[in-house]
Amino acid sequence: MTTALQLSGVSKGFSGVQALSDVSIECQAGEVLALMGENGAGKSTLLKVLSGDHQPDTGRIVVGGTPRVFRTPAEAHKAGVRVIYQEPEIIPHVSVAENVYVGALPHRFHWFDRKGLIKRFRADLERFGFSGMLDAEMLGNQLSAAHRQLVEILRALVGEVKIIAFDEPTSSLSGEETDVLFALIERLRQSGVAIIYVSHRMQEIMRIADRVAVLRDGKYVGDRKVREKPGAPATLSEDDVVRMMVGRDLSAMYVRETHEPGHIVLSLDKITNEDVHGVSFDVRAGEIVGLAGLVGAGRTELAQAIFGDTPIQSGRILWDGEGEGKLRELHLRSPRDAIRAGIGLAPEERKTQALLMRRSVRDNTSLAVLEHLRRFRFIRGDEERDLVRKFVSKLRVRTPSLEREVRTLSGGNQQKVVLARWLARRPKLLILDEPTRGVDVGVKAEIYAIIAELAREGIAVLVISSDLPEVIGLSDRIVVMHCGHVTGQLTRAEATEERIMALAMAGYLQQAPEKASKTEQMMEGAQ
Amino acid sequence: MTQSAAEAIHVQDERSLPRRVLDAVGAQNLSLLMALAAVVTIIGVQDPNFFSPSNMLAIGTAVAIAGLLAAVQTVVVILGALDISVGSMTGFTSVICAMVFTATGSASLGVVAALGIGLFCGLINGATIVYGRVNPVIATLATLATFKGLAQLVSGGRAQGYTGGDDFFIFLARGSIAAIPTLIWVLVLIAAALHVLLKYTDIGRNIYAVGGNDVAARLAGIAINKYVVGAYALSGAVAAIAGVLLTARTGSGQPVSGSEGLELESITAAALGGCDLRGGKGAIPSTLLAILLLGVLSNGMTVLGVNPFWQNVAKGALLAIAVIIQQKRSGERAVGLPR
Amino acid sequence: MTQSAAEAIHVQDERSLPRRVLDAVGAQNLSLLMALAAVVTIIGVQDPNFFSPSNMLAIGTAVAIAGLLAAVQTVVVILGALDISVGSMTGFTSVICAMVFTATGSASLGVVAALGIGLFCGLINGATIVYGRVNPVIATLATLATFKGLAQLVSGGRAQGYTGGDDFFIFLARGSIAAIPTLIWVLVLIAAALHVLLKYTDIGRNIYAVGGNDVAARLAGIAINKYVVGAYALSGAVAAIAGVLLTARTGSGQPVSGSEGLELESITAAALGGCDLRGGKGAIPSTLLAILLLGVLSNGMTVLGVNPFWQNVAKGALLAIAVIIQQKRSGERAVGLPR
Amino acid sequence: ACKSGKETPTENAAAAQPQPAKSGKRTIAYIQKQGDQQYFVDQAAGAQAEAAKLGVELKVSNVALDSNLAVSTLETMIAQKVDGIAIVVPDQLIGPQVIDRAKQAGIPLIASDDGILDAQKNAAPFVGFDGTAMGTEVGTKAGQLYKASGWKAAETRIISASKQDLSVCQDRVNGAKKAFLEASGETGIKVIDLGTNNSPTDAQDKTAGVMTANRGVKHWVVWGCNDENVSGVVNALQNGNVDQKDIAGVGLGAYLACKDWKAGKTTGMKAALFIDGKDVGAAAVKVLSEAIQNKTPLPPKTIAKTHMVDSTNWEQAGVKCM
Ligand SMILES: Nc1ncnc2c1ncn2[C@@H]1O[C@H](COP(=O)(O)OP(=O)(O)OP(=O)(O)O)[C@@H](O)[C@H]1O
Ligand SMILES: Nc1ncnc2c1ncn2[C@@H]1O[C@H](COP(=O)(O)OP(=O)(O)OP(=O)(O)O)[C@@H](O)[C@H]1O
Ligand SMILES: [Mg+2]
Ligand SMILES: [Mg+2]
Repeated sequence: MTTALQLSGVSKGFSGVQALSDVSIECQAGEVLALMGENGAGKSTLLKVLSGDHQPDTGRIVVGGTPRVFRTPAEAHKAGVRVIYQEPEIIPHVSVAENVYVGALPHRFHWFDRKGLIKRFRADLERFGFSGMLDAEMLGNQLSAAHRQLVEILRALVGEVKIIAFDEPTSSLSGEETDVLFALIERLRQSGVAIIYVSHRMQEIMRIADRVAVLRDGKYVGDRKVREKPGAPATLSEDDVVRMMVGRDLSAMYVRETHEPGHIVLSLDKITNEDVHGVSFDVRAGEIVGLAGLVGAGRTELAQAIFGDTPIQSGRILWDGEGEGKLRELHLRSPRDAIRAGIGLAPEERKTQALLMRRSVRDNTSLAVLEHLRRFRFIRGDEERDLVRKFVSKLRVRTPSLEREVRTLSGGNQQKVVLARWLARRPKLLILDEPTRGVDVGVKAEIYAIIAELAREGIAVLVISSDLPEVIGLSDRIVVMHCGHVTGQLTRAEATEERIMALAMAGYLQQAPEKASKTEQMMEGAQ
Repeated sequence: MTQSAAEAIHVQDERSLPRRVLDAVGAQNLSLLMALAAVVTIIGVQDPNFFSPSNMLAIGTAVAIAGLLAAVQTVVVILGALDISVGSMTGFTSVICAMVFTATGSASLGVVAALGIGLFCGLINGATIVYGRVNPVIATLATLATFKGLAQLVSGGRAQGYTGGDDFFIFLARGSIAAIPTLIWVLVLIAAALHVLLKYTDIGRNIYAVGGNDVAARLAGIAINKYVVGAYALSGAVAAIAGVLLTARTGSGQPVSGSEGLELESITAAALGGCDLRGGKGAIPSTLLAILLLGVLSNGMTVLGVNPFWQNVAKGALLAIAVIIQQKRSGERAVGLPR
Repeated sequence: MTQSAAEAIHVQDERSLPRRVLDAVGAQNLSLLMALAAVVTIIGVQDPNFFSPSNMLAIGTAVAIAGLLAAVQTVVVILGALDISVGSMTGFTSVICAMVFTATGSASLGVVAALGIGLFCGLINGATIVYGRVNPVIATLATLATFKGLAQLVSGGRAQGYTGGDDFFIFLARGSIAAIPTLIWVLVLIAAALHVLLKYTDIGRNIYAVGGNDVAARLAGIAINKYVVGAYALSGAVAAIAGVLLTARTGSGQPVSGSEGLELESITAAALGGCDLRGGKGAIPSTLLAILLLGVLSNGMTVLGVNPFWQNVAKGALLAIAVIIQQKRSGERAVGLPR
Repeated sequence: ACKSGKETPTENAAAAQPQPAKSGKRTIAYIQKQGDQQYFVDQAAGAQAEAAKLGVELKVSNVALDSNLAVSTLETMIAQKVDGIAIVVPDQLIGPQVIDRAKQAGIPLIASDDGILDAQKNAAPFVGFDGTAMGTEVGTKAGQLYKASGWKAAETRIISASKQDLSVCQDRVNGAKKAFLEASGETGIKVIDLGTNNSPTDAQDKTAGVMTANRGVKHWVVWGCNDENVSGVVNALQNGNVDQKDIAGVGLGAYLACKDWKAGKTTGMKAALFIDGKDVGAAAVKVLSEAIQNKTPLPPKTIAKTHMVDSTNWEQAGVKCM
């Protein structure tokens, strides 16, 4: 194997933050190097230095033996270096095909060849194994998070690739697309491409990585071989990696003692709209309900309907926030109504749906609780700061100050700010849509503990997650959806990854039909 | 999943005929056409003279100058910027054209000088924005004042020269080819060229990309700066053509009169034609329809002899109503700011 | 980790003194202050009279009306919108104020009527935008024409009434409290109120949120529509105050004269003061500094007897230079469109 | 199919044919610049009243200061086959175009307020006031006021306020300057040419700057392109604590000057030239209508009367003060 990439002594500081200090990393051709580290450790920054997006303060980049200075992403692109960013950048009113080939559109004398583009797009889709997963003509602003991620990945594959880096590519992908991606990575590896893979998901690392390099606080901690040779089983233990990352042993991921759930807080009665069809289930006080399913199963749509953000066409949302023993129908015209009633929703897309990127951590965290922090409409600054500080340290948001613009935080820390906002609000029902997207293991455990604590305090929690171990480890009960229908419910004892997948793939006819109906009967009895 | 996507593609190819027609025309254009039809009907019923061919041509020539600027403004808006100095550049180039013509007696020298100045002004705009890092609105507001001042300085604030005796300028102002006035030809040709640029060249597609998401464009290696400077240079050049037309129409170089306020009119047309002022969205034909709608409105009210004060009220109200209808059809939810 | 976060927060409180001062003043304001100082020095060196208290007050009163509109425009811009009808509303309310005063002889009735009409105009703007789904630029361009037409209609296009004989209006136009002219007091008080609104109330916080990310704002339970309508109503009310001041200053209700073009001036000031025209960013003090800079420029050039044509050139150039300096200091990367 | 645009009237046969004696209502177009200014509003009103009296249909349009729009509107009116056109051009240099087009279409045209020439420098029929003559009257009055005041030249400044890129404005203030010299016999007074946008607020703000630059000046003579300018300057002087006795302001239009007089205030606005838009509007319609009806040529010049008014006689002169 030859050394495809060598980063030596790379340092990068932003005003007030040393994101990288003296990091040296190598990656061989045909190697998958996993890059790990806590949120804010400097992984994305390192990749941005590699892509020419950031200029390092010190350090050298050597590609295939020749030292290179990339002043722009275009230069890195030309040299065969590709970085797939954590946040996909999509052009809204332009087709998927153009989005993928942006900057490299086929043309003759500037005459743009639309037909050729579509043909080439279809061929490439096929070649990379994504055929049928993307519609060439769809516009950028119509794409779901998963589609956007696919576009971003495809974009990086255009042209000759020598080094490719993925920054948490699977955080918005489902199992199926993830499988295709891994197959693709394997093929790239075999064809001698050097691959850097950033993720917080340990199983993924164990599945595809050959070696793990760890960053902590912007410093290089060290590396470990995951397996002896490509294709061999992993020999490294997860705990070793975690210890390198966090600098200590982690306590158990899921600490969840079972206890009696309380009264029914939310009861859905045949909720139907364009994306969800006749969904009925209950959520009780102190209960954590997981909502599982594949991408596009309609979980997000359901959450938005419960939150009053999309209208429901038929069905009822029944609500008993205070535990008065009487379910009342909620008529929600806006999220505002839902919040007033006691529902909170941390949406799945932090950048577009949750954060005010150019406002401070403080403003972002306190946004939903301002009405509790004001006197005669004046915000009580001290109280606000105390509250924000409390949740910022509880969630370990890495920020030099509360006044820092959220846009300068690392991805995982941005996610924590979203969670902090809703924890500060303390709703009666908290809906979390992919709450741990991009969050590192240490903080994940922390978040699980916080969710468990909320439940203990009697808050009903509905967790939407594509991370099956997370759903299983966290939930008291799991509702599985497929194509807008609930295909089954599983108690914690019943839940296994296989069973959930079976239900998620619409197998409810073959799989445990009696169970699904039993729970439904139970629920009907409860009303 | 795989299936459903394939299905979607399949379904799309089997759109019903009216649906296909609608898609080709575009919802935006359809609304504008409907609004246009409504306005035309209302005015025509009151005064059938409105439909006379000569009046139709009068409308066409009246919108020619504003139409040129609106078309090029569309390009700039799609790129995510705004050129507020177009009117000012038109006045400046109009004066230069007339003065050079008067000094040399050559119409082509006048046109070349205007184009040169226009291009130069556009490059100044682009350079100020890109290399001075000045927000496009402020930069072109600043040059709006600067170019106007320069036009006033070179002309002493007075209209310059007389071009009414030159064949070329007379042909521009009043000639026609195939019974269509030259002015309209100029507008149609330049608008068509810009349309082709936007839709059928990689340059145009890159303009949409830069306006839609500049980070994506930059990461994809598009030389954004070149595009910005280029778009402003284009804007300057087209403004120069508008300036030449202005000189031809008024028979003299006009430093301010006839071009003041064109910036707002061109932006109005672009926005009414469905451009997203944040960039990345828009099309020349819609902008042209919008400018035509504005021209018809203003002509119709003059024809009907509406009191100028009422004209203001009516123009505002009709503008709002046209957009409201347009929007209601899209069935968007009424939350927040519409784009 | 917990420790390091706490540590980090701790560090902030130990910023160096100059750093703390800079943070308090803000980089934006600092640049404007520097530009202001430069301009003041250049002018003052040429004519020391420029520094006379009476000239300082003259500058203050000259910017009062435009300053009011710029301040409220800042609020609208932060919300992510734009109010192009402010000048028109100012003219309309000026006429109404004078006419009601002339008819009733009561200054307070005149003011109340102006405020009522201003509020009403603002509500129309807000409703058109929110419930008609009309893009704010087009909506207020439409009402710009409408309100202007209405002002001309009610006044017949003539300056209305005479307020120079009324103590209240005289006090507004020429009075002073503590040696500071009333006009300046009005500007300062209203700007201060708007500043407090934006910085210290939940309303202001929500305005920033809506402008910063409207989807996020909606999902955080902010009633966006109320904020949009409210901001436009506020804009109408402040425009009414500007209208009253215009009436007082000119001694009569002016339908168009004296208020035309104020929309561009207010937007220029907001943008020069660092507002992001896409929303979510801006501050009243910076806008005020910007309008002061513009006022000083214009006064200074008159003091120096600069020819108006050169004034245009100089104003444009200085505007651009002020922003370029401002931007160079931020050391931003020179790619694409600056915001 | 290709036309050079120079086709002579005879080629445009249909348009050039003398119109058959019209049985229907005659239509006259009045194209005005600055149609939202008080003077032109009055002019339109006068024209409307006259048209109603004569049974003529009148279409008034406002082209602001936009010469391109003026050409467009002219074309629209020609397309409408109106019987006569009166036009106040935004810029006198568009005269040839305007005259040519009307001639090509065979429609009688009269220039109102601002005279225009065709390419051969022949003047079009004209109705209105003469800009230089107006300025002369203003300057003469100012000169008389100055002479009567006994001020010293060194302690006096003249403010001449106008929009400097408007040629009609320049005609007026230049006329005033010349007449002032003649009437006062005083050559040593510095004239400050104040550029404004013709609005009272702008004149006020700019005057503040002038006062700063001219401290120690005791007396002020003021004139300008219109009443807005003069009243703005006078107001600013008074706000700057210049006594009204030390100001000799001569307005042009009298519609703002009269407001002070009506209220019985002593003011620096000592006199104003009253020009009655109504007269001009009515005269334009009248001569056009007669020419159309009798198929006679238009009279080359119809000059309306102006009156110099002051606080004592403005009402008798017919100034209407709103
Ligand atoms: N543009 C910027 N301005 C200021 N600070 C920044 C900027 N970008 C990153 N940082 C800081 O640099 C540090 C490293 O961030 P980086 O995004 O590289 O982390 P990461 O390892 O990718 O974390 P995550 O797992 O959460 O994505 C963080 O403290 C972050 O706040
Ligand atoms: N493959 C696809 N093709 C077309 N549309 C899709 C596809 N996947 C998702 N969508 C869109 O997303 C909607 C439902 O997705 P939603 O985001 O609610 O699902 P989800 O279960 O929350 O998935 P995720 O895991 O991405 O959050 C669909 O109705 C559709 O509009
Ligand atoms: Mg990251
Ligand atoms: Mg989802």
